[in-house]
Amino acid sequence: MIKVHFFAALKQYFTDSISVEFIENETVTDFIQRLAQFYPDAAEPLTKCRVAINEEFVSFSDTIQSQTEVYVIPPSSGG
Amino acid sequence: MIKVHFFAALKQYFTDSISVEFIENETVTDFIQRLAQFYPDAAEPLTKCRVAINEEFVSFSDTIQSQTEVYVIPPSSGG
Amino acid sequence: MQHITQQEINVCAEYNKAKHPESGAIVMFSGDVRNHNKGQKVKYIDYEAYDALADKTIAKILTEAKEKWDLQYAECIHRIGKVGICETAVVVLVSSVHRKEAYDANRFIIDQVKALAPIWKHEFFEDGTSKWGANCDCASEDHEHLHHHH
Amino acid sequence: MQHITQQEINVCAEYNKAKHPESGAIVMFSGDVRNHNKGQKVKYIDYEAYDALADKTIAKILTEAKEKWDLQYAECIHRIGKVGICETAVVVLVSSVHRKEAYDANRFIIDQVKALAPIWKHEFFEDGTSKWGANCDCASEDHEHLHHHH
Repeated sequence: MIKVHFFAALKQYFTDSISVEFIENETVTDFIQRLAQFYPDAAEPLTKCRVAINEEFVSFSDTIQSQTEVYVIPPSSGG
Repeated sequence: MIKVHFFAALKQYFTDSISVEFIENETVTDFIQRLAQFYPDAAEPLTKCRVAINEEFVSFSDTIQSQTEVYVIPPSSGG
Repeated sequence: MQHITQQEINVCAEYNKAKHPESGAIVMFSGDVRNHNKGQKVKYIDYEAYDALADKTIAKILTEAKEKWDLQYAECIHRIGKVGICETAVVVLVSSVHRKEAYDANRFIIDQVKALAPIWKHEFFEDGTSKWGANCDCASEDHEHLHHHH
Repeated sequence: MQHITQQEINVCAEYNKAKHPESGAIVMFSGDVRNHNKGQKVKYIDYEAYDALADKTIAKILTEAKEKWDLQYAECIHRIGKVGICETAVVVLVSSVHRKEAYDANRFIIDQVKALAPIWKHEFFEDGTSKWGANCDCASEDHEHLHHHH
């Protein structure tokens, strides 16, 4: 399983965090698309998100490892 | 007579203020040149100065009236 | 956690830390909560952050600013939680020998923090609605989700 | 005399005056006396002004800034007399809805004040010499008069 954390507006769809199945060799892009399929209303906001793992932003072509916690990061709106 | 006030580095040549003769129809440019002739060492710094009368900067082509106080304003170096 | 705080930001104390005998210029930016946004009356903003990553992101931006410009001091602190009107949500302080660097670096830091740090504003309006914010230097229409609180 | 003072500038108090419920951005510039200039060790600066005209000149510059940008607040105060290292010689405060105007207006004000306000710095150095200053954003050689104090 992979634990996925959500912030800001995305919590409205997913709550703070959910657990999803681990899929071998899944890229960040594919992972985001899988989330969008679970919750189609979130598909559009998800396209604007970045992903962080281990407190670092990762690239969309990276593959997601088992046992990692994934943080889905909507566009910043601080300040 | 015209009272002339000096600031900053120019006080080294002229002290804080001096009185000079009034000359009919003298422009600000001519007036500054007259000051430069009194104190040739000050000629070069005087070329960089602006002139104020009645708390307003005046143009070099203005003529100086009798009984006015003239303020010779070196380039600003505040801040 | 150096750059993210739940406390009120003591702007004067932060300014005093920026004082440096070699610096001729200090530029400070204070990003405050204002009482209006896009025609709506704002009551307060509740800021959420992914604290650990926001902190690291701000630290990186400050390091980058110090590499780009010769600065004696650079700091940015962002407050999270409920921030009232006129209160400071974020402060940026930069000290340098001449003022040009201080202005440029200060602006760079706040632009980067707003663009990159995982911090989100949740605006609460006088009419009882609320909205998760997008940074609105863009003039485009608002894509954000609007929902009522009961 | 609103913009020229012989007292120490209370920067925090000036910052607090800039707070405005409609403002999302406050930019503050603090021009401080630094301990070095062009390779010389500075002990302090003694500022002289043609007070009345300096005050009027700064007031005009602030009015011009408010005409060019939509600002909730704009202020500039210049201290005269002896100002020590790290002390503030001049402060500029600007508040606006968005940050771009605040940065641009703040920079405009200090640039104009430095260029136009009849205020002069007299630098006193550690080696006992002193010099009437020119503003040195220019990279050119120094045309100023250097003389010893006895």
